Amino acid sequence: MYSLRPAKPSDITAILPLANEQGARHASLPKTTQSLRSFIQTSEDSFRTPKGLTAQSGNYFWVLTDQDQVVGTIAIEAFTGQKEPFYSYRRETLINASYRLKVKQSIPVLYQSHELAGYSQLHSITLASEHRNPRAIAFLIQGILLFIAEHASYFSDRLLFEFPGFKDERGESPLWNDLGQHFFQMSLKEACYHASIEDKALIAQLMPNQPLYENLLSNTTQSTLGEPQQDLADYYQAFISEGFRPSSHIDIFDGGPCLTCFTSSLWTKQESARTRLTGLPENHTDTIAMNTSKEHPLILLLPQHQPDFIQPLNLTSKEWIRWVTLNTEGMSEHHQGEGVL
Amino acid sequence: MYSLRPAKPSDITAILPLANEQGARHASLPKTTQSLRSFIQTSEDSFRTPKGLTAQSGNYFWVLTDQDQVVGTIAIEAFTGQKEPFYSYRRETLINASYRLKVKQSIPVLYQSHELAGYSQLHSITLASEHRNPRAIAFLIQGILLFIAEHASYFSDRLLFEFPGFKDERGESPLWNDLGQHFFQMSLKEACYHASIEDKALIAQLMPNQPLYENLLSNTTQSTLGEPQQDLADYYQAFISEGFRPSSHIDIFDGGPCLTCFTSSLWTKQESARTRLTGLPENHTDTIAMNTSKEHPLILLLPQHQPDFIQPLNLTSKEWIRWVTLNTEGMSEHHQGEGVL
Amino acid sequence: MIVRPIQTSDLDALYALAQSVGVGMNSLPADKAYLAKKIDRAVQSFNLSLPKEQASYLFVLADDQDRALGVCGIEASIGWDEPWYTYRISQMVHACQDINIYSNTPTLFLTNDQIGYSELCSLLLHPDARGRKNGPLLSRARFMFIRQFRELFARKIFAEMRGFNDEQGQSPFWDNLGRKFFNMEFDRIDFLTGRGQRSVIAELMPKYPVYSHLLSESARACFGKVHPNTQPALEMLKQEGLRFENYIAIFDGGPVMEAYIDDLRLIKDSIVFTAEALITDNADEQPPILLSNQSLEDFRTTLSFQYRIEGNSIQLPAQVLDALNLQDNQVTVASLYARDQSQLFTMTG
Amino acid sequence: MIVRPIQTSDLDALYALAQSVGVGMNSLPADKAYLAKKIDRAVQSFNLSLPKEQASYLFVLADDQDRALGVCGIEASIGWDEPWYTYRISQMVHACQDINIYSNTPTLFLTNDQIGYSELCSLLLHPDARGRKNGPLLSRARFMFIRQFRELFARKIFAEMRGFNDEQGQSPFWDNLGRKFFNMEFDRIDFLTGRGQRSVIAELMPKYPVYSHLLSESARACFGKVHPNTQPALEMLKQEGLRFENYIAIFDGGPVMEAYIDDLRLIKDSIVFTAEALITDNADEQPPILLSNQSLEDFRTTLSFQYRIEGNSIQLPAQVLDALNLQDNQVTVASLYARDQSQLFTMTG
Repeated sequence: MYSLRPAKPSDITAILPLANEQGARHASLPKTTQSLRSFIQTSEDSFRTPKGLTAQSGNYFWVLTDQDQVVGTIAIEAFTGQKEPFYSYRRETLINASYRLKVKQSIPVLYQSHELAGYSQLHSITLASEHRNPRAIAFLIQGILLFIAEHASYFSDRLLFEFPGFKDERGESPLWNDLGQHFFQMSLKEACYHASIEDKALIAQLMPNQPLYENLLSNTTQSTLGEPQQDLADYYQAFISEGFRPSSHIDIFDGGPCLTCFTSSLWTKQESARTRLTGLPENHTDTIAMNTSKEHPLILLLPQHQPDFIQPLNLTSKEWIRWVTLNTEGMSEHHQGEGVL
Repeated sequence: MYSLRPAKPSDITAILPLANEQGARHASLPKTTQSLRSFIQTSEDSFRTPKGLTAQSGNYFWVLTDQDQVVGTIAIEAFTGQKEPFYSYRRETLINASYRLKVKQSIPVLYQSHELAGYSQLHSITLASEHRNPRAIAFLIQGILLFIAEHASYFSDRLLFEFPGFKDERGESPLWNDLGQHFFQMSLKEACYHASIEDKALIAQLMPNQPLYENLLSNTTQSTLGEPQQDLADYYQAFISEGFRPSSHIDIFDGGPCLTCFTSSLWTKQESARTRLTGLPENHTDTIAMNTSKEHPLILLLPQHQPDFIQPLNLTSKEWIRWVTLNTEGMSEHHQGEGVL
Repeated sequence: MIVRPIQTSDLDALYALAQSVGVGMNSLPADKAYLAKKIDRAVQSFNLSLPKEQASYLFVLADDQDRALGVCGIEASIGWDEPWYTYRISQMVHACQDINIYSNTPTLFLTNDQIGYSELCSLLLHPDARGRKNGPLLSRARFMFIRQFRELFARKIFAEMRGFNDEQGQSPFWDNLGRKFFNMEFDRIDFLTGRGQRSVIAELMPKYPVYSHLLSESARACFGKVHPNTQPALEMLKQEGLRFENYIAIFDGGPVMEAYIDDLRLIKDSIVFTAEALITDNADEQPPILLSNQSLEDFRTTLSFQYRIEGNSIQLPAQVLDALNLQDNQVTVASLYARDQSQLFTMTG
Repeated sequence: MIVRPIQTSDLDALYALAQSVGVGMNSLPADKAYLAKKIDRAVQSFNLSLPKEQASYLFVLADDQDRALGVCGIEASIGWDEPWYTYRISQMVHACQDINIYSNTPTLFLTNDQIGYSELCSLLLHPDARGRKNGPLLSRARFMFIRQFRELFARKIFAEMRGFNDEQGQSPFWDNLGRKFFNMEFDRIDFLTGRGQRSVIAELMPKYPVYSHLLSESARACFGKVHPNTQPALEMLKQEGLRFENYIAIFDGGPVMEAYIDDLRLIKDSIVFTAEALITDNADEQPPILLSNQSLEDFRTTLSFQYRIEGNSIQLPAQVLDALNLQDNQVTVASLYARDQSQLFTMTG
């Protein structure tokens, strides 16, 4: 049975291989024991933040477990851009027109932007390869959104996920090869790594500051800007089902779409219900259930007709729980081939 | 009794003084007999556009009459930015940060933008001074929105109104004095005039193209960018009541707020009803009623308990009408001092 | 051969000259009305009846029958009626010392920095007149004129050189940059700029800086590169002291060559002598020298291969003196080539 | 008085010199460890053991007891370890011919255009040593060194001059531009730039072009304007051939003076003579000349007011010859001032 709970220091050994998996990007997930320890410390402090105290810097780090084995991770940064600017490219179209020459042409431009500050950002999503199936993917994302729905006052009214961008047949990002590579003189992966472990001064120093004309980028880049990485369709669908949509912003490194959504319009928020423990209706479909504790949350995926979930939720009778139906609509029925996020 | 109907060539004499009133801006309203004639011609063509033919360049010009006297005007351009780029400044905030120097500062920037293309734009609003009261103002704006609600397929799903910007005690625009004046070497009024009669090449040639740091503008300008002109509160309220909100765009000349709204969320759209002529309930409050003709529309403001409106609406029994309550909420109760839009 | 101010009567000859070249000579299109206007402006300029911002001096190379076989010009001060655009190549360094990363990206910035400069332009020599140093005479005669009437010109002078394009007339620079902003063939751009639509087109060029590494290698190779046919003209300008200062033409990337006028070799080092008749007309040929009279409206520049210098006077063959049409026996002298200059100096002692 | 390469033993004297000036001399802060490093780098540079990108040549003015009373320096090639920023003032014209409107707005563009240039820097003269042409000797000695070892330097050289600030040390340029992007007092900026934080600060400066008309009049007046105390140094550089080419310092707007090294007066016009002893040591004083030996590590430059030139040799007083410590009797000579140059030439004749 899948469950989600706050990461603990004792999870580090299990997290390390997930964080360091070949091909993975998730720049914000620490890769070493020491940095993971520090991240978990921050996370534990965040879960403990008492009600009423608006912790603008909370960062909540979760593990997905299956039969008590850690098989995935996910995290929420409560508010982006607090300590350092949050970088993205904003796409806009300028019009190049001359009445005399009878010319009118659209010129798309990328502007360096810090506009995606103040969002709650999902990040550091990993999943062990044998669990890359619609149920686990949907549960991972929906579960965390259920937590946000329940504890909305700790989070922004807007949510963000930087979805990985299009990759060519060699697994490389055309935008990075056109642009970032030239200024950073390193691979996309190295750049993501540096941008995550060092302060964002690196980006301020190395990224070009001037507006960029898209029509000067390579044709491949132009046609794939803002497109999601191709082998992550189920993840993408999970966000779309929740109401996330590509914004006019893209990732500065790989051109991936910045998916955004109002917290209030999340599918999981709108479809979920709060109920007394005794009042949960019998589930005829997979159901996500969560206790309402901020400090010690536990989120379970209850298979159909699951009879008893009081024990794992660690509740006494008549306490509140929040629950929602698992939504795998639009996801692939066959579970192979989902790539590394 | 106020009514709104398409402008006719015979209205020109009555429109001229409204268009040329001292202090008025409404750049898009022609100021001469000849140009008015051409505008009315375009408008009549637009009203005649048959269903199914999406006329992306429609421009509908209306007159407000009181007892058959023309006392005001309003117009709708069906889609902005069709023939020429639509210019605005987009406001965005960059973050200037150095970890080493312990510095973090917000730097607001103005970008020349053509993003407000494809909106339906209200414009050319005038009102004779003795009619600048909440009822007339609300009717003028609501009446036209009722028409848009009824004939939505001819218009964009997004609406725009460029509200005049803040003016200082001499009636001058601080943004214009800081910026436009330097490049155009003329008054704001002259610039608006040129920009309306000539093609937009003027703006392309004279306006600065580079992003502008707001913090380099004068203090007055910085503190009033995006603020509406002060003596137009009732007009502003009329738009706000309908659901219009300031966007992140401002007028390039006077820094006035670009008010935008989704057509679907217009108060008038949501509150209006369609009914058979015989079925209109007795009105206990001022009511706007409109026939549903695209080519020969007529919009009436029916005072409370108005018994008979069949005659002016030019309908036979059992035809459809659309009606909505007049909404003057939040407008001043005393009608003095409303400025020239 | 002499170089003299253009006259109204030169119109037919100028038209013939313009016809003799193809595309790419965009300041002298084969358009008679347009050329007539140009001549008219030049005539008014030599009369000093135009303000500096409008003055344009055109000269012709004339043979013994006073037939115009070449033309060259100087704009006194450009960029006033309409903006004159160039791209400046600036360096943009991005560096992070912590991880030892350093990149330098030449970047194109659209500027109007040449405003108020004088411009060398419209150089055109009829194929029949090539050889016997007619080309060098024609192109350098302008510097002699500037030397004489320095106050008519600006502090700096420049020449925008024709950029590289291939055998098919395609400009890689245009194809990779300008064309992406409005899809027009290069030869049409060339045509329009010759018809005074230069600034209309320039207004469509990208206003934000362009990082050069986003352009193709072939486009970048055009930065400051001249058309092969223009190479000799480029060499001439370099010898005379003009330099490439990182400005390029916005359409084809050709170099903008510039200098402070007072730094130009021919301005600095030309010397005024008293002219005298050369006694032995069959003296040896020497390195050619440039000679000008002191007149504005009847300005003349010619070459001499025979001369003798003694103190402040120079002896010249009769036909040279004749060609110069001196009013006062004062003649301005400079060696034709920079490499011969020291020789002239040592002769003067 | 001679000018010679700095030595490790000059540290105390250099520290005393740095202490003798206040704020505004940010390349030589009174910080002993920092200065020791600078000296070490200079010593290594004179040993030719550093690549050009790191080489920095420091010289001292030394009296008869070899006490250092002044210092001056040349960076061989700047901008490699960290970016060197300047603002370029470019012209931005906006015009509409139809309605006859024309505006020209000087606009500041952040660039790194000086990358790879040589830089004149760190000029500092002890108050006790002023007079008797010591200042002109110290500042110009660098050009004599460059003349001798031309290959150690770049194609272009520049000097960033201290910009205007008022009696209270306030810079109107900083207050109106930089400060709006991060609120820091100018003297703190000055301090940080002297401690190698220059590029960290520069990274916070505005990256988009700045239309100058948006700045206050007092800020615009600072474009290319030097501090009154720096006026003499500016005049000196102008005389030697450096020019203001529309680059200004990003912090205070002071002018960046630049030139092609080969165009500098002292490079072009200095002459190598064979040195001989001056017979009559009590000869009349003449306009002073600069003299250098041909050695790199034992480079010496000094002045002489007495000399006699005959053909390819120059006669000099015994103590001058002594000061130059010649190895091979070859001495490089130039007049101290540009205005005296022709005199020197005619003497050589």
